[in-house]
Amino acid sequence: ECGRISLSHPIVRLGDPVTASCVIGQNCNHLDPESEILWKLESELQPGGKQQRLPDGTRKSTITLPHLNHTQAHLSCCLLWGNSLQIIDQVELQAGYPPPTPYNLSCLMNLTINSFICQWEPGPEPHLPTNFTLKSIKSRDNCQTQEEPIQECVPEAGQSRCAIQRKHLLLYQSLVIWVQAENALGTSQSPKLCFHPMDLVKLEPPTLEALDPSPEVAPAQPDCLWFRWESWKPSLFMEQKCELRYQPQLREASWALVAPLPSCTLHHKLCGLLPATAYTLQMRCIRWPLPGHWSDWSPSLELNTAER
Amino acid sequence: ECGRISLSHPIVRLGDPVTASCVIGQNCNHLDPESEILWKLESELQPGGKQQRLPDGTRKSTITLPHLNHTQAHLSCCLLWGNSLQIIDQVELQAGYPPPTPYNLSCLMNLTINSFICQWEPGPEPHLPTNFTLKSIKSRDNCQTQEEPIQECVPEAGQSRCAIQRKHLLLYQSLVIWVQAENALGTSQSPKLCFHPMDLVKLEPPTLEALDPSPEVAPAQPDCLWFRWESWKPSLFMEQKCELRYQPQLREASWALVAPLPSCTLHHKLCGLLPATAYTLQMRCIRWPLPGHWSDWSPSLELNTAER
Amino acid sequence: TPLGPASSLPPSFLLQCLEQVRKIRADGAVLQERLCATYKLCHPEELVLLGHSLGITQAPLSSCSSQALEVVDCLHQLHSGLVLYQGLLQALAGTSPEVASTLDLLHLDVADFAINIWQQMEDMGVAPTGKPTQGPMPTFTSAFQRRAGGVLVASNLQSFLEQAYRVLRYLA
Repeated sequence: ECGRISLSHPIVRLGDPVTASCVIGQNCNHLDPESEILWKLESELQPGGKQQRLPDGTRKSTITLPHLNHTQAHLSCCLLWGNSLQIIDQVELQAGYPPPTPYNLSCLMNLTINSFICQWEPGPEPHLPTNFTLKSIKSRDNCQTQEEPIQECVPEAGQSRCAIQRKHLLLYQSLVIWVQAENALGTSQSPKLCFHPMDLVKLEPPTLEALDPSPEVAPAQPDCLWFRWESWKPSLFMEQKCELRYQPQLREASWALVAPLPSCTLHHKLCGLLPATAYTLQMRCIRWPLPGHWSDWSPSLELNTAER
Repeated sequence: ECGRISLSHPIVRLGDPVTASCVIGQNCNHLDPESEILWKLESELQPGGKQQRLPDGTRKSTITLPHLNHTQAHLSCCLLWGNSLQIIDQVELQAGYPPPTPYNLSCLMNLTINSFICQWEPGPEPHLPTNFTLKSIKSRDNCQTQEEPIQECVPEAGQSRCAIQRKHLLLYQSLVIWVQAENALGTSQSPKLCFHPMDLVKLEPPTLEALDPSPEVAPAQPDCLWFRWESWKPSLFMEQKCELRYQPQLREASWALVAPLPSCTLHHKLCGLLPATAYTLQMRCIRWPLPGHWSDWSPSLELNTAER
Repeated sequence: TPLGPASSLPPSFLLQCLEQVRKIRADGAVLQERLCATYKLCHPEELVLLGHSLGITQAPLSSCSSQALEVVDCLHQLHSGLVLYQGLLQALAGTSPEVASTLDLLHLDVADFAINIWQQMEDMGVAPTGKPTQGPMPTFTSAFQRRAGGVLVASNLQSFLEQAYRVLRYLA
């Protein structure tokens, strides 16, 4: 081997110094033994290499780059051969920051794909390959005592979200969960959260359906509307409460709210409305009395009250 | 174990007979020893079971279904118990046809994904799970002598095409290739083909580009158009010839052909055209003089000749 | 045994060889572009010293020069050179994901071309008894040496193929 570079640290903080040394072996024999060892960072020559002859006849040059401001750069150890500069060895320098602390960790239990999906903010770019891992531990009494860990969830490259499969979960037990970030310059952890996966079920909105009032009833009650609803099928096993909001399609109309309502009804009559007016209705539901997340508002149902 | 069905053949040709026997063991002791063993095909009782008592005290019934016309059916061995018919054992009968001979095998060498893609017609539905395999053998002197086989190519389920990867191929040597079909009732083979993968390269069309004629030239030659073309980049290493077809955008206009043309030119002048007329131009190329496939015609290039 | 320039070589064989050389040169150019873009190693002339120490040699084509063309010896040298480059390309495997697919394709095309030449020599009854071996291959002890080796091998292969193209063109 002709020559070899060795580095104090291949990865440093951006702006920190880097020290490298290059040893030129004897077997570069067809070389002029007095030629100077030169350094290049990318394609620029770097002055300040200190050269010495070692007892075993090999030559060594050491250089310190005061501030490495490239996140990635090639450092070459070269020799002059005839009038051409020959690269003897080359290493890749990397500079960046320790991993920032991930924040805004939030999770939802998705009943459709039966996965517990968490997402977070990764924080500022550390300029170094950084691995994020979603870690969780089964626990009890609201996360005071911790039991065995759950298999780590490794997000797809570049993603700040991860889905823990149902088979790793105890839906009704407390779970301590956090995100760990790691790169060559250190590790960091997000704040730890504690919840029951089932308390974080995100419901899909209920489905509203118009009901044709029996002909003889309608004209008699021009201030009423008839409709029914059913909450999202996969969540029917959950006790829920729902909310209705409605507004006439008039300028500056505001929503009126009717709550709480049961999770489904085959027949509902809403009165006290303006006759001969178009109304927009929406509903949403939430697991109740056990904790849960409100579903989004359902798509609007447009209904018209009868003439007086 | 209470009872067990054994079959002459679990899979037969559609319409062929099937013989089954059911042995009822001693340990169905809580049963009436004289009760008849009954057979059901799907949900229909099948008459004709011949029952016998075996020396070891067990009972055996044998039945022959003259024609099995279901491609799939459940055959049940039952016993009357009180007034309910009890299913003791059940087997699945399958019927279909031996694999038809695959035909219309054709292959193309795709230079973009570097694979040799073959497709074929599977022939009529045999109603049985049938595996197709694309088999090939490296050979010489136009497939007279065969050398070592290439790794079999198994298509995705239900597909009648398969892609042989570049690393299994010798692009400039003869290859013997055929499709084999196999199911429970037999195997069949398509006719064997022989070619060099490189002779079956399918070229993408060339790219045509208008050339702005230098201002002083254009009005002087209202019967000419200027353009250039280049054949498909990944095929530039191949010697090719190309063809141009053009037609004026007039009713009942027909294509005029200019051939042969080189695989690329920086500057081409086409004359003898009608002045002040819109023309549509298309080109295609083929590997030449070595064998190859014509590319599709290129997208049209619309050009207008100058006023007289 | 100098034969008439092209009397014994079938035209389709020569046309295929010319096409294969052009294909390999195109693959080689892609490899050089990738090594240059990814690692800023764009000039083989600044790696000559390293090449000597790694033992990366040029394959001779002396029997293929127009002044002293010996068709059979030229085919032998062409085949041996291709076998050498096959070995060098194989030794470079694992250089990095960015160039892996290009390296594989180049290796396959060189192997294809070597087999084409060998079978033609067999058909002419002039194939050497044993298939030539690749000889000692360089060992790369660092990622840089493998990348620099890639630049040197690609550059040597391009000039080897340039010479081969000239003689095949002359024979065709």
